[in-house]
Amino acid sequence: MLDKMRYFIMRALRNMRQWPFLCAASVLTMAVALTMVATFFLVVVNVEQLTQRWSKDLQVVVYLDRAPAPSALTQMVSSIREMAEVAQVIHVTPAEAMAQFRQRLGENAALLQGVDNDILPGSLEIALHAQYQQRDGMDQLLARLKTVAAGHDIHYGQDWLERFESFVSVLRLTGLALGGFLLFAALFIVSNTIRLTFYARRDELEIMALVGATERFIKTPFLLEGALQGLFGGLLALLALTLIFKGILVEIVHSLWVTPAAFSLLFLNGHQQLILVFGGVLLGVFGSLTSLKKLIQI
Amino acid sequence: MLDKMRYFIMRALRNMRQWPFLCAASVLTMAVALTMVATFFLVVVNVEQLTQRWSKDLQVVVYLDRAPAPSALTQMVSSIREMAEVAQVIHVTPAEAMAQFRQRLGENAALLQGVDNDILPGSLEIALHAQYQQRDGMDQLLARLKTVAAGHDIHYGQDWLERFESFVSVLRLTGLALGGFLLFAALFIVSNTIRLTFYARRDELEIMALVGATERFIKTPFLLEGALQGLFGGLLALLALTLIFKGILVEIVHSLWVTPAAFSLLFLNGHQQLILVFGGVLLGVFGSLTSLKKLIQI
Amino acid sequence: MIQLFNVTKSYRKDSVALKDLSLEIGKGEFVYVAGASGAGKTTLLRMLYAAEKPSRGQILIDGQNITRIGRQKIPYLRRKIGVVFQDYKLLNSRSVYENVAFALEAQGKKRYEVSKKVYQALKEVGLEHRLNRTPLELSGGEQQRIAIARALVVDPLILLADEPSGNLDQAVATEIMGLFRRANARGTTVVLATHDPGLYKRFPRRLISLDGGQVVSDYRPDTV
Amino acid sequence: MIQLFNVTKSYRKDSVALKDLSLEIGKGEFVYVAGASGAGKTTLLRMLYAAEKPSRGQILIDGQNITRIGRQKIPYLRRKIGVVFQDYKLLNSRSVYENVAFALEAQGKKRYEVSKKVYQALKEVGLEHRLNRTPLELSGGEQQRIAIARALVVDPLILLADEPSGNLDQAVATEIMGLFRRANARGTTVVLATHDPGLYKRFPRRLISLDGGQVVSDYRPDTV
Ligand SMILES: Nc1ncnc2c1ncn2[C@@H]1O[C@H](COP(=O)(O)OP(=O)(O)OP(=O)(O)O)[C@@H](O)[C@H]1O
Ligand SMILES: Nc1ncnc2c1ncn2[C@@H]1O[C@H](COP(=O)(O)OP(=O)(O)OP(=O)(O)O)[C@@H](O)[C@H]1O
Ligand SMILES: [Mg+2]
Ligand SMILES: [Mg+2]
Repeated sequence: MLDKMRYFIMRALRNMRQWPFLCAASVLTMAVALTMVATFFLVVVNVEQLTQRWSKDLQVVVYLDRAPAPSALTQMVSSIREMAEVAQVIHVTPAEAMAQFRQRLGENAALLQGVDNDILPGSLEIALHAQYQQRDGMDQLLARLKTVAAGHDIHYGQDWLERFESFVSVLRLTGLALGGFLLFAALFIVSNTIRLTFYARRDELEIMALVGATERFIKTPFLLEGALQGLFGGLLALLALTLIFKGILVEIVHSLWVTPAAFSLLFLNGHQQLILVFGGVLLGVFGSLTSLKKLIQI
Repeated sequence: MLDKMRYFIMRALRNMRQWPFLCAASVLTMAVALTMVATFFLVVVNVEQLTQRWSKDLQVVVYLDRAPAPSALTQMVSSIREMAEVAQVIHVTPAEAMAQFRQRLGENAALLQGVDNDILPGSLEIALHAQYQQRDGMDQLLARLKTVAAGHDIHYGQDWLERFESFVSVLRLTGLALGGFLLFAALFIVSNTIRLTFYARRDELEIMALVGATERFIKTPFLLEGALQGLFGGLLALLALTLIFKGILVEIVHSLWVTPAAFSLLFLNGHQQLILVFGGVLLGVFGSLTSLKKLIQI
Repeated sequence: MIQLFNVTKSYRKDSVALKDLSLEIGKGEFVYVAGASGAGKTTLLRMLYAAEKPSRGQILIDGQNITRIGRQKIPYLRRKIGVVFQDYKLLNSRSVYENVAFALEAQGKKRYEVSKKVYQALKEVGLEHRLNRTPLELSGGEQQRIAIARALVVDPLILLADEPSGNLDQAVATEIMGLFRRANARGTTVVLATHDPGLYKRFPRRLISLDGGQVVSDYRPDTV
Repeated sequence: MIQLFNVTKSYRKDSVALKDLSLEIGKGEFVYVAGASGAGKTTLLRMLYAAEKPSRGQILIDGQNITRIGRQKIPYLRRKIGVVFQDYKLLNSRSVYENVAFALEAQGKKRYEVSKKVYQALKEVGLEHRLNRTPLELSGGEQQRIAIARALVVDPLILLADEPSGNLDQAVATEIMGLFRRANARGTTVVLATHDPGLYKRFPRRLISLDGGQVVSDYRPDTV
């Protein structure tokens, strides 16, 4: 068994040495396809990370247009606190609101000089538990808030969130479609390359069958070859991905945000890197298999 | 001559019919590569369009902290107008500034009620000629402005512009690198596929040479075949690109901006579409050529 | 060893390559199959190593009905049979050594065993000094002898040789016939297709003559 | 027509296929090149159609020194020469018709001319009914005859035939020899490599015998 395995591996290696350009074609094709799929995966993962980060900031604000009586306010706050979705309620007084506003204006804050501190309404900033930070079910919460804080303005980043969510879903769909297409294309090209290889060696396959080789004996080295090429392809893809990540993605993000330190991009974790390389092996084996199926019928 | 051409075309077509899967492999590889390059081109073109649009809004603002005397103001405005870079100078009075500020606050405008109309400083909004809307040379202009409008605050979107410009340059570089890599990969794969095809038909090439066919006679149908496959690949890429554009890019932009009508995405113009298809033909011919070079030496 | 019952083979509707052929070849026999070009000699041999299925009729090899066996069993049938193909079927990208070793490796033989046997087989056909060449670097007759070495190296139960001396001069052909006869003496059943009357005149054995896919004579010389 | 001056050919350093060969074959001659397997017959022919360059010496074909001509001129040399290759060199993926037509198309002949000539050539070798088959659907002898038809269809100035009857029975071989003799009568110079003594005994012509790459005899029968 071991002896046979060594024989198979030797034959696979010899074939690869004998047809270096065929081998390179398969490896490169797989590497390109895997790199593209993985790059897209990285982009989607990082955009999703961003969404989650932004979702954390999602909160509902009740503007207290007419300052309520302190007792009414306390009761309102405590009944809001009791709601399951609510993590925290912070009361922002008009003075605090003004301070925040001033901060937000930054350089232009000077133009607020002389403005009455009471001019801005107070508000209740309601932070939600993580699992409720999404649009589904938000309507219910809003309805309940409306009864509790009747007469006051209730705001939350609905518009912005809706837009961003639809963006992410389009991105995910694109990723799925494009990734699927690329993988399919890679499989097609790899399988064709290997089929061509077989075609170029059809006499070898025929003669093997004629001198009494079993199908398994004929096929195994080719499958091994496919697996090896896939392994190389996967490793090459990992290398290319690292370069693309370090050289391009990180650069783009740095050039867009001033403080990239706050937002560190995710790379594939060890597990995912393994999946990438293993995906190459699978691609190679599957490509060989589909080509082998039709070829041996002597 | 015409008779010969017909013979060559017939042979090329027959070959393609005889080896449909080889033909499909080449066509698909080229289509995938071209589609990717073109997609990237579209993204870069559209981002650049966006940059230009944004650059149009680039203007220098001089905040008139202490309202100058009308005569001083008129003189300041006219001397600024004389500068070569300046297209237009608009004087915004404190009342107008307040109105704009109110508009920008939108829903929160109510909180400006009771605020004095004179509280905001007046300003001079200086629009620049298109060719000066960039960071280079801006320092000079600023220095000159500083002497003219001494004592007033001068602002312009430097930070933002710098960041965005570096983003665009990274994107362009990425596009160049990735596009180059993809084209190279496509050329490699196509040339390999065709080389494999030749290898599978090496007996044919050998026998042709042995019965007295000239090199040109042997090569021409293969070059034609490459060109035809490239043509199909290019057309397929154009189709795929249209689908990607309509189905994905436009969707993404729609989901990100509320008013996409104002910003219509660019697709390839007729000229560029021709270049894409012709690029396919070139790819096919070049792929064939590189493979043919080594093969015929009998 | 080999039995054919009413075997008919037609590759196409309109033409018949073998017509209602019945034949029995015993264990250890040495048989010539003669006939003009296109008589059906190669077709007959191809059916014996299951490269072709008969359109009608049954074929028994070593008691096994090979018209009924599954695809997976064919390799095991072929291991009993050494074949010298009319067009040699050598691998041009492999060395002479590898070409011959191939047949043994395909049957799962051990490495040390392979190298010993290959060398011996090449020596018997007089080409042990061509070990490292590829078939394309050999003359036509040398290629034919490599094909013969490959068929003999596996010590087959049955040897099928299709025109094995077509590219050999008389001296070498005589040597090769000696090899076949020695294999025959060791118990191998030999079936030799040829159109060369000189061959069976010099080494008279049972002679089955085909014409148009039918047996026209089956002659056994008294001397054997 | 064909002149060789001190031609030596060694494929490898250690072995010589042809040794200091000088030879002259006149226009319209019919010559056998005989010799054992590996004597150098194929090597000699290969050099005549410029598939191989001599290691030393000069070769003149029709007054042209082919050891000196450029790669681009070789096709035009080959158009004067019809070759029957020892291993046929047929295209297995093309029909019989296409295989023969190939030689004419490669020389840029017109379509109507091609079809007429191909049909006639196939008829002469007795295979006009195999027009649409591929070579793999033919017997060994039939393939050989297609190769012969392809060599003759171009009406060559010189015909080089390498073992053209190796897979043919005597009746067909006689017919083929008739074709060669007719071509010879029309003015074609014929060089026929063979190891079959029967052939030149039945059709005696000038006989050049090779052994180990050297001419060991050059015999002209009185009758011709
Ligand atoms: N694969 C095939 N498809 C169709 N017809 C075939 C095929 N193989 C052989 N034939 C036909 O069957 C007949 C017998 O062929 P076969 O090869 O058995 O002849 P043979 O006796 O070996 O002849 P030769 O001495 O020329 O090799 C021939 O007429 C041939 O054309
Ligand atoms: N491409 C090659 N490389 C190395 N050696 C070769 C090559 N071709 C032929 N030879 C050697 O040259 C010698 C002469 O070969 P050639 O093919 O001319 O013989 P031949 O007379 O045609 O024999 P046959 O009757 O067997 O065809 C042989 O020993 C052969 O091994
Ligand atoms: Mg036969
Ligand atoms: Mg020879």
